[in-house]
Amino acid sequence: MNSEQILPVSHRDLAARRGASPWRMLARFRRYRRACMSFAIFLGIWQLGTTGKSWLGHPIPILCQAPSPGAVLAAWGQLVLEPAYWQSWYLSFTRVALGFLAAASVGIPFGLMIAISPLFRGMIFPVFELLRPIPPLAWVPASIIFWPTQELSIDFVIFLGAFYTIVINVVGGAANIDARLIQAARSMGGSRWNIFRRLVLPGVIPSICVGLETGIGITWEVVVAAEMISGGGAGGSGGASGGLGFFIWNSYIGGSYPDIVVGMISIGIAGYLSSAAMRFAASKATPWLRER
Amino acid sequence: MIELRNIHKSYGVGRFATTIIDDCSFVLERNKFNVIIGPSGVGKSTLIRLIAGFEKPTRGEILIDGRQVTGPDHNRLVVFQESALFPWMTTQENIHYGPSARGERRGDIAAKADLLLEKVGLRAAARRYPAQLSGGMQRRAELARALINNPEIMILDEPFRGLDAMTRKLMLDYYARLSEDSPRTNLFVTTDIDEAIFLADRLFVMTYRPMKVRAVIDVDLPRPRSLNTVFDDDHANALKMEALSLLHEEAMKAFTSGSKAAADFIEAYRKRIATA
Amino acid sequence: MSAALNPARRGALTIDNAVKIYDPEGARVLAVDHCSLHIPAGEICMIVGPSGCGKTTLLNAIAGFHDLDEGSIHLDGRMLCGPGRPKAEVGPDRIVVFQNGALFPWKTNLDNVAFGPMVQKRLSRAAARDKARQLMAEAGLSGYENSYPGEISSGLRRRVEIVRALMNDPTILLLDEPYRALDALTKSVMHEALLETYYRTGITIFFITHDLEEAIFLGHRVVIMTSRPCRPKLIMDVDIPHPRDYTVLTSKRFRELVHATEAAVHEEALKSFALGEKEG
Amino acid sequence: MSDTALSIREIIAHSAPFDHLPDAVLDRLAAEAEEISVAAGEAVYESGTASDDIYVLREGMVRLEPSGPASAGASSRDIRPSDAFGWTALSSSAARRERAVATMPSRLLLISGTRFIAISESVRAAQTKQEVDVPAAPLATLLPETDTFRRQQNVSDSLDIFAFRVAQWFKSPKPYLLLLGYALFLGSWYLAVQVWKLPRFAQMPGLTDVVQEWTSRNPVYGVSIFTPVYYEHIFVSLRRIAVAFTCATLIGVPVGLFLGWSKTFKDYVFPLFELLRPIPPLAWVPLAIVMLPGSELPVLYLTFLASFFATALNTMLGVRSIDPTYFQAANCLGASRAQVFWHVVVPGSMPFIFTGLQISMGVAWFSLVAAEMVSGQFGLGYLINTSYTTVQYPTMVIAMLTLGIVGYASSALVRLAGNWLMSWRTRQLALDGAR
Repeated sequence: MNSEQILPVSHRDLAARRGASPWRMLARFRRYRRACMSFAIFLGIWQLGTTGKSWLGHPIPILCQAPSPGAVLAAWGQLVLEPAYWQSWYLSFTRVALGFLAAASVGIPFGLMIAISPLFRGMIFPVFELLRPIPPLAWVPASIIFWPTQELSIDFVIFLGAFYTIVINVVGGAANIDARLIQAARSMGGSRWNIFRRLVLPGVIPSICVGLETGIGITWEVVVAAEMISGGGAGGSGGASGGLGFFIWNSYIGGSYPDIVVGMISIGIAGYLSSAAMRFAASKATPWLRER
Repeated sequence: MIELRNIHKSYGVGRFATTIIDDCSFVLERNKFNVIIGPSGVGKSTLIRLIAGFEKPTRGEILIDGRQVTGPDHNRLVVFQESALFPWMTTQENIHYGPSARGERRGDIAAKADLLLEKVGLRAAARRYPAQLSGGMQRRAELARALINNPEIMILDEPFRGLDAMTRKLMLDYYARLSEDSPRTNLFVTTDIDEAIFLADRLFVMTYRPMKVRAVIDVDLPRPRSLNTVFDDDHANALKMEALSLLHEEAMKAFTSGSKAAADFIEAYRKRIATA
Repeated sequence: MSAALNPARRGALTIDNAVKIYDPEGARVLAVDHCSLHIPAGEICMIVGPSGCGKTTLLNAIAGFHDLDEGSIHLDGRMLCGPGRPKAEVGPDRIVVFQNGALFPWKTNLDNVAFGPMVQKRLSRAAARDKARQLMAEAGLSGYENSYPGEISSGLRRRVEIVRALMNDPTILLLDEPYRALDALTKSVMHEALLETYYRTGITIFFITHDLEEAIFLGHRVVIMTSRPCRPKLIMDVDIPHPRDYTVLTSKRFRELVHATEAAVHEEALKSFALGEKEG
Repeated sequence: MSDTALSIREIIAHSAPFDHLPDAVLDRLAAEAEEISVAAGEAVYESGTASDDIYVLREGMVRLEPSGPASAGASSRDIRPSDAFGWTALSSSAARRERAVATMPSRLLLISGTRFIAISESVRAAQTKQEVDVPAAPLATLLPETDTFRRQQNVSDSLDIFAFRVAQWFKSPKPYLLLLGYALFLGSWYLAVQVWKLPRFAQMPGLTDVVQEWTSRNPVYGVSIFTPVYYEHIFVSLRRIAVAFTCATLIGVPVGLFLGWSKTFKDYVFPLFELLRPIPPLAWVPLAIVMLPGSELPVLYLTFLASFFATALNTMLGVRSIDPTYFQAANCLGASRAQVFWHVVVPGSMPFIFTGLQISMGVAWFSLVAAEMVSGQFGLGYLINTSYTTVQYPTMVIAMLTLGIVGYASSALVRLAGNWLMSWRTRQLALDGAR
């Protein structure tokens, strides 16, 4: 007898009449309709505000400076054709990837060492906690001095951005592994290395994934600012070679405002894609968390 | 044979010290089913951790066949109150863990595991993760994981408490049959009097705080016992009543001292006089 | 026990052929199948059934959390839900005590108990707190007014929750396995506390449990439900005289009653065991 | 008190339910206890009689034989010296259910129940301030194990706890490892830059340069703890954070609460929210400069934006985290929708709101620094940037370290506000720790 009950005849039409499953469809459709409506309103306000001078006679204080959605779309149309646009995508992505992979490959073992050896934790963790409150972007000038090339200095700042988050999550994850599991394993004869390999590591994986997902979000915020500051704002010594952040700053200096908005939206999409990729990897790495 | 000689266990230092167990001594014979019963929050789980070797007693010693207990050992395995299955391993991997951690050959581990899976009726759930099993199934998986190591002493800390009453009855019957066909020393902690009388050869009733042995009752009911017939004869009920009256007194102490001691007891007493 | 059995004049509950169909992802599972039950006023009615058999669905329908697809429920003649109105209106005349407890952890015990009348604006804040203090003292919980639910033991929390329910003077008390998470000894003390409250107030109690012995010890009547879809399979009167105390557990009559119902319950438990029901 | 009273007091003090009584009560009880002796086979009390007395056995042996309707077949129980008996009948029901008979000549102490009540009441009234706390929770190493964590925990207790914790801390190896860690870090900084002059480290400012600059009366580059300009920068940054953070909280929390609480609001607002959230706040810098007049507003807007999204999202998660049974319980008790909002949704999501506020404080500092670097006039970010461009590297490091300290202080402030506001949670966590 499978778990799905075979309905006696009198109830089958009863269930159909109530339209159980279509009811859920209706709710989903209503949500889409409302979402489209809110987008429409948002675009409407944006369009009206930015082209206010010609329509309403007097300009709206803040919005009138901003480019109108139409202008942004047009700019994006042209930009898509230019290779320079895609090159800045590529550069930003490589920088994020480099900095993020470095942060992960250094951060995860570092976090595990802190979680496992009390000596290491006693000595290194206080220094780590001392440096953590300093925002990563405060390191940009210092890293420009320290690292030989512009590229490396940006990568270092990106590394820092993700490193703190990953370490904190790994340490947190290792801390709340249930002590009883380790006791059970020890009493069944598990050696320290065996317990680390088969208990601590798998136990920490979920929080590592959380750390990676938030980490990559932060790297996108850092790369934009780092490219802006080192490429544009901080005296532009030699100018960093491209990247979305630099592209935005450049369009600002060049005065083509619609390109700024295009740059912003592109970074938004890039950030979303990388977080989605991380979430997908996380669900693959933790099959036991998926319910039956 | 486990022997405890006036064990004392307290946590905290100086003014903040709390004595959990105070000169508690008793002896558990080999291949006997020993049950410990007492009010909750009284230190039974602490006693389990001492015998299993996870903690050291402040004073006194625990000897197993004459040898001092130093640390955990695969001959003394514990089944905890909440499930301690490894969430990231499937049921089968959980069961395989003990022998493979001790380096036994993969071939006979698999053989032993299949036999046990069949015995606990979890063959269909071998590939599933603990989160996808029902409470009863998790308990059976945990029993299988312990039994594959063939421990001399099985320690169970209120293992069926989280289950609903019916599954608990099925599991009780089930574990009684399981330990009948492969006798080993059992140390079973519970707060449920029926579980205690049904399973026990020897029943230790513990005092409230600090914990020591209040009374030892020999449950000499014939074996094999079945759950619905065991409470028919008067002898079983007499044993139950004896333990129950002791326990009720300890429970009242736990209850009164759990709520500001004498003050609350006076409150209850005055209310009795008012309504009598 | 003077205040024992004054015949309560309200709290008679009638359920006739209630039907409830769940629809998880379109699976259209029948949870309650033509269940009819009448509970006279002032009775402790115990509902016993295997896990996941739809007992809680019935309770949710009475309380008004879920609707019924068919059938109706009346309380003292008044229709809670029925053909015209599939979903009963949630109200303080039917208070639910939940399985894992629902005391607001961010309010002190006193504010929890005083919450009902204060929110319904029946009493001013001060009056509600005074009445709450008096009710808690009556239930032997004086001294816990200012602590938070998180600080007291689970047994005490459960008693505070029942006082919070009684504070609104409900017509019927709906208990959903309130003592499931407690250990056996605290449970026996809780049973005495509940019986004592019943002798004081004489309120009708609709009590869902898995534990047959708890049902027979507490109840006037025990209703044994089939596994899913749930419908009353066996209704038995418990003729042990009230007031009862823990010595009843070992009395001969108690054992006979347990035997009479054990086979039926066991059979249902095996069926839901086979269904692989995940405990609720 | 005569010595017999003393020895009686000793016996009473060890048998329940007297073992947790304050000394004052024990003394007066001992004085009033009556000693009676009973021959072998003589009954102390019959079953069914009114139970008003509590007996404590001094010597000999008493057997309790249960008799009465419902206890057929129950066995009797022996009382050993220094055990009290007869008191359980007191608290469960009026009439006694057992018959107590001495099996050998024994001497008993008789304490009348009503006298025991009167004495305890008077003593209890006299000392309501000093709580009678009975330690019951196991495993509490540091916290005093009181079964309930009294709000009136007097100050001396908490000072003792603090002193106790500090003493424990010093005994453990932690402080020495900490110092070793700091020494290693600072040492290597000093050696790498000033002594060995490693290739990359040469131009970096040395440890001693920074410390001297930071603490000197008249610093080389004009910024040290004694110069007012240092505090001006800190003040400007703090003011910006304060303004932006408060606005983000005042707007973010309500938006978050409504996002979690009402479906329609969520359907309209959440898609837009999710569209704008992935855009890194700092990508708004150029647009903010273009759109907003002056140099102060863009910086404020950027800091506001970062913490707004963090606060709103965590508040929404907070509302979703509330167990639905609380809503059902509140409805059951007759609460209207608005009352449910104020009494369940707001307090219930508090824990998540405060986690959100801590994250939003961190993110606020993150964006403030960048915004100040790019377009600010004053502030620590600006100071870092200008000291970099004018090659005043020690000042740059001073500004970075100050940022760290001020950042840490502000999130600590938010944490403290959280703990203070949610006393129910902090005590529960304390007890969970102790359990």
